[in-house]
Amino acid sequence: MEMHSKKRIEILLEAPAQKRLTDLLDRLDVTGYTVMPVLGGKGHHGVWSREGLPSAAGTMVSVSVIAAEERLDQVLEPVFDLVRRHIGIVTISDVMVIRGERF
Amino acid sequence: MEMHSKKRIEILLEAPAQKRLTDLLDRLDVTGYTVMPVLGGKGHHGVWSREGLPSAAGTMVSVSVIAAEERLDQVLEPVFDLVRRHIGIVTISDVMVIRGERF
Amino acid sequence: MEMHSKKRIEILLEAPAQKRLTDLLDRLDVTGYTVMPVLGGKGHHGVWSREGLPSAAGTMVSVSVIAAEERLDQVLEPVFDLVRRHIGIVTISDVMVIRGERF
Amino acid sequence: MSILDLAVQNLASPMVLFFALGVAAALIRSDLAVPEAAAKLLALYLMLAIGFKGGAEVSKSGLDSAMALTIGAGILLSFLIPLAGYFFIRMSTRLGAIDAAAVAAHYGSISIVTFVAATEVVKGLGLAYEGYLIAVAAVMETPAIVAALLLARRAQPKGQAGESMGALLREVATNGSIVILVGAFFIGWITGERGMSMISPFIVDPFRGILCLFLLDMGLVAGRGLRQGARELSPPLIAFGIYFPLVSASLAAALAVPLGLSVGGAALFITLAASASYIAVPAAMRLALPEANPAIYLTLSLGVTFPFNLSLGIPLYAAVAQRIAG
Amino acid sequence: MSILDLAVQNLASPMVLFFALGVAAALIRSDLAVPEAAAKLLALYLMLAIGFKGGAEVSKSGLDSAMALTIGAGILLSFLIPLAGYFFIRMSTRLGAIDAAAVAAHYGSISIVTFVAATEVVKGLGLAYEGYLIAVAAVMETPAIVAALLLARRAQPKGQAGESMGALLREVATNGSIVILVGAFFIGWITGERGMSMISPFIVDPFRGILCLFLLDMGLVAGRGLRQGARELSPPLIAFGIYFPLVSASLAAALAVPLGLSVGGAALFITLAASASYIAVPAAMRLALPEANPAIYLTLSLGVTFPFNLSLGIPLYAAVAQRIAG
Amino acid sequence: MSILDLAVQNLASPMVLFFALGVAAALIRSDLAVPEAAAKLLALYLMLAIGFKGGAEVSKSGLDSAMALTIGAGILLSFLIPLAGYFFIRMSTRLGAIDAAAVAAHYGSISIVTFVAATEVVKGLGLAYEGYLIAVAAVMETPAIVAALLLARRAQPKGQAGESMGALLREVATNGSIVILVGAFFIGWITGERGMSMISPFIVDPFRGILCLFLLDMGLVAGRGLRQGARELSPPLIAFGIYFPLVSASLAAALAVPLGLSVGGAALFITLAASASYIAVPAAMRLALPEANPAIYLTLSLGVTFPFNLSLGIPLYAAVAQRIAG
Ligand SMILES: Nc1ncnc2c1ncn2[C@@H]1O[C@H](COP(=O)(O)O)[C@@H](O)[C@H]1O
Ligand SMILES: Nc1ncnc2c1ncn2[C@@H]1O[C@H](COP(=O)(O)O)[C@@H](O)[C@H]1O
Ligand SMILES: Nc1ncnc2c1ncn2[C@@H]1O[C@H](COP(=O)(O)O)[C@@H](O)[C@H]1O
Ligand code: NA
Ligand code: NA
Ligand code: NA
Repeated sequence: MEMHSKKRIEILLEAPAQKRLTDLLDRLDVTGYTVMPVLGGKGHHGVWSREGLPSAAGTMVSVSVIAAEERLDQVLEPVFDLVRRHIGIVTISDVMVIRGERF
Repeated sequence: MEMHSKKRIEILLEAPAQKRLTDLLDRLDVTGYTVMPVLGGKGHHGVWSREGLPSAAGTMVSVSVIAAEERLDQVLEPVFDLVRRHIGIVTISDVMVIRGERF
Repeated sequence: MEMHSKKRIEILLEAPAQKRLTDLLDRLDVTGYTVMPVLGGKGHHGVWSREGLPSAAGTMVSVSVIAAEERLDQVLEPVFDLVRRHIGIVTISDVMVIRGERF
Repeated sequence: MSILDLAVQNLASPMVLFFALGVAAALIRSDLAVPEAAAKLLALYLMLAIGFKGGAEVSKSGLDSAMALTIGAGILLSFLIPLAGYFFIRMSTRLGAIDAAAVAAHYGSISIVTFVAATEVVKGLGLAYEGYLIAVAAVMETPAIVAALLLARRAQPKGQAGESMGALLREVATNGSIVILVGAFFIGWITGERGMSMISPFIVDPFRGILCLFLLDMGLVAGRGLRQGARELSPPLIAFGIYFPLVSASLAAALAVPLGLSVGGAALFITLAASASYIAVPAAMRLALPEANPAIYLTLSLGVTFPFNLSLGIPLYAAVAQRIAG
Repeated sequence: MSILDLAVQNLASPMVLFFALGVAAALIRSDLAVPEAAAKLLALYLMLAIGFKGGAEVSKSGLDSAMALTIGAGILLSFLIPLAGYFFIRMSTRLGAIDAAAVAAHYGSISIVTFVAATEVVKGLGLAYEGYLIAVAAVMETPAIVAALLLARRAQPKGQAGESMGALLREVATNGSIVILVGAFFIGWITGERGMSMISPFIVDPFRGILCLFLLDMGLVAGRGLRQGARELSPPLIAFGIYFPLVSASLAAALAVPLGLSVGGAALFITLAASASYIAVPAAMRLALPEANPAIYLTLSLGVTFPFNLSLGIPLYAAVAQRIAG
Repeated sequence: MSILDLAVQNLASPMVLFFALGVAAALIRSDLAVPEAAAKLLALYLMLAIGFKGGAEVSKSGLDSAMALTIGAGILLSFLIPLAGYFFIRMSTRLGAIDAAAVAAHYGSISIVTFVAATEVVKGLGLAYEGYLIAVAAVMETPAIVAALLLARRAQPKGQAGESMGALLREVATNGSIVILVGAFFIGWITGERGMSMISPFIVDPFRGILCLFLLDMGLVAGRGLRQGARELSPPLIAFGIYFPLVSASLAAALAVPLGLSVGGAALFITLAASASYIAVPAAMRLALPEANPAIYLTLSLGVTFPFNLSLGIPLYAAVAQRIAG
């Protein structure tokens, strides 16, 4: 099967800022994104857990974007600009996809 | 620690078709799979969100399979065949595992 | 954008043992970890599903740690020691991060 | 009560207003949300409660041939309405055959929440209704799907069908919402008054309040659908979402008299015909006709027809029932 | 009421029927499901309600030495039953020492939902029971785990034990289900009648209905477990899951008379002994004896013993209590 | 009732005790937990119920100028309290300007659960209160955020502000908790007694019990916050979390008399001023002042001020209201 090499950007971000991030992604014209839940974690800001919280404050989400390598910097810079002001981390990894023209 | 190189296939698929996919994986005789929840996303089919939906329609799940490289095509072809008819995307990436004989 | 190469360790572990793992990670002095939910799966121990279960037994969670390559073995050995006694699998993959000094 | 009074009273009920609140909240992009798990729990509760109550009613009134006849009529309607719907859609809109068949399936099937809202209106009018209408609701979920598949197959290239109809029907018939509805119905029937007295503080007393919460959620989902999916709906399609329930209602009304249904029963039977599914059928369509665009059928059913029925349709059907039955 | 009448009436109760509905739905592979978060909320509700009611009862009746004695008897039973169970399993099945110890632990501990179902049967017979039995239930959760660990250690290679028993017991004693049960018990005790009048529309009136919903979920989980785990269970093991509760029940019955329990109290005390844990102990076993196969103990406890107790066991224990106590 | 009796009775209420149970469970590191989805459902229920009841009260009593005046006073307080709070924090602690502004915002806004707990105490004293205080609660959520932003901007380097205040206010005003509170208030107002009779078995009867469950959850979250965030809180900051509510309460008490509030109404108005937000404002602060440390403001508001108000504050405010109003 023919496969195409792409980049996967994963943004772990505090939940209250999620809408800002997805609005930004909309403006950046990525072909899509996927939001996944996070139960908890630990980092420099201490321990987090989603349990029992009735509001978004104190919880995180993970937003992934699959994009072509040549679009990487274009997406990463504004995204990182937003994430820097918030609690969050950004990781980038390699993935292969099948319908390459879709990303 | 000795590590073995494997492939990780991640299938993001609309939830109503989940059982079809896992039934297919059973028939393909993979050693296992893992299902993770997805909160929402955006793509060519528009924006999705899991919130408030009492049924599976309109939601997605992520199914990952770790497999040996030599089994990749054998698994990918029928899986992609199924995914093509549905809303979903397939990505493949490299992972290392420790108990290599298990996958 | 300058990026730094790191390792991402993902531990899929039965939920009752989660606290043991995160306590271990605390002792190992990793810079952080992230816990994500798992809905279900299948492996040598059979089929799992989170649905309807009022207790942690019979469910799994995914714990990811991003760490510098040189710390990998230091983290992996005790982690794998714990996971070996339980139901769980460990995968390692490459990721790039932006604020490299944080991991 | 005049039909206008009825409509006004219905529009000013907490149920309709909470639905409207949900729609409004979605339209102003509020982050108000009912978690998915909570929405599923509420839906489960409503189906368990309505099924059990129906069964308990039947245990009181006993069985008669009217039940079998009405069930048969329901099956017939559920099969025929999609054919009519398909015809109207193809004549009046630009939808292709697959999309048209998928939409039509939704209108042949039923919306249990619309049914529940109608029982509240019927009870508000001091009317009783036949408990077995729950069973009629359950049997009306599936035939529409068969009809839609037959319609779609004519349009599909041979061999591409993929799934066998048998496998699909098995999946649809073991659908959770049907199982809990039918199961609770039989449990209500078996345990009768004794069972009812045991669990009525759970399934009767707080029922309306919980329905309000669920309708708030439905409003949120419908509003979000409208915001995102409105551009998929052409004016003729929106019109279909409003006039076609009246077509289905007329078919049901014509059957209600010979079936000998009570006034309340006729109102509910008409409501079933006029309502469109947005839980069981969308999931079935994703399996049966994955090529059909879900934004179209979900938005039309939940964003147009459901609010129409909830606000104006139900009082209208009740008024019609008062004229023709009784 | 004769024991047969009692059994029939119990089998035809909404509680048992909803459990059966869940099992049936799982066996026909329906997608009916209670979301995890909802199941946890329901479990929390049941434990809060039953704990509070027990405490409120004790605040009415006051303390007496019977309470201390019954608690002591409960601890003893919870410790001894696993030893007996281990013996029977090793004699009659091919399970290894670790698996046998893990299974035995479940039978020494208790199932709070079985207890709750038994209180409904007892109340249905017009019987009262000692409120402090909730406290007995709480103390019976843990000793069985200790007994099982002692059994397993004899079989394990030295040094491999890993976890200290102290750490494990701390984890088990702060288990959420014990904390809410005991906490609500004390709150019910402290606030007494005043507290009860404040929250009884929440914890008393809808209790049975919510129990039905939870039992539906338990049925779904049990049915799924049976479908997937049945091949792990040999016929002698299945037999154990049915006859061993009778052994435990006999031990408890022998103690109930000298303890001076009321008829209702004796029925519940026997039920506690006969019931097998499927919430607290499975999680503890994953930590204490991770080598044991969870499919075996979960399927046996939830798929065999729980339905047996729910349907036939409880009426039997109630009938025995009526003979021996009062 | 003397203030001491009132405090004792309040401390021994199921509500306060379940909160304490939650705190204790978190401190002993129990795994007791309320799932996130359940916590959100409970919060939604409480806001829907309290909003609806307020609206239904207003529909009974009718509108008067007192309502407009009290709303105005609430807005004023919500704006002024953060200024006072900022001053106290900067004088007495080492917090920087941004952290101080973020903390101050929480105290200008309100905690709806504290309000709800106070209504229970007020009702327990046999007092009535003005239904429109719900509307006052709703309008007091936002102005504090504006005040805090103005404070923070003085301290921030120019140009770095990022978000426009307009965009932020839009987000805050469409916050889910405000929308459901205000929406339910209007629905209660419109449907009045008829609506209330339809849904009171859901929103009135089980209300206190559900509140207990929610307070258990709040206790768990507060206890976890204390365990993890305590080292962020210096003694002067902890002191602020206890004395500053008394400052806010005094301001509100001074306004309550000229506003002509009833005794119950004055108690609630004072409670609103004294309470600190831990749902809406923390989320807003993450957007508006992301540089502020959430561990500080969440721990102080939920771990210190909330328990203080719940246990001692509310009876005190009620006692003050009995002196000054009526
Ligand atoms: N080394 C790491 N590996 C995995 N996740 C991390 C790591 N560091 C931080 N995180 C996640 O990012 C969140 C915020 O990190 P921090 O800003 O360092 O508190 C944490 O709560 C974790 O969920
Ligand atoms: N570029 C992308 N990156 C990440 N996820 C995507 C991307 N494109 C699509 N998706 C996900 O796949 C789903 C279906 O995609 P589509 O079929 O394009 O609508 C979306 O709702 C997203 O969750
Ligand atoms: N090949 C695989 N690919 C993805 N996930 C797997 C695989 N094998 C096992 N798993 C996951 O790991 C869990 C435990 O595996 P096992 O110990 O083999 O039963 C399974 O329930 C799956 O969730
Ligand atoms: Na219909
Ligand atoms: Na037992
Ligand atoms: Na305040």
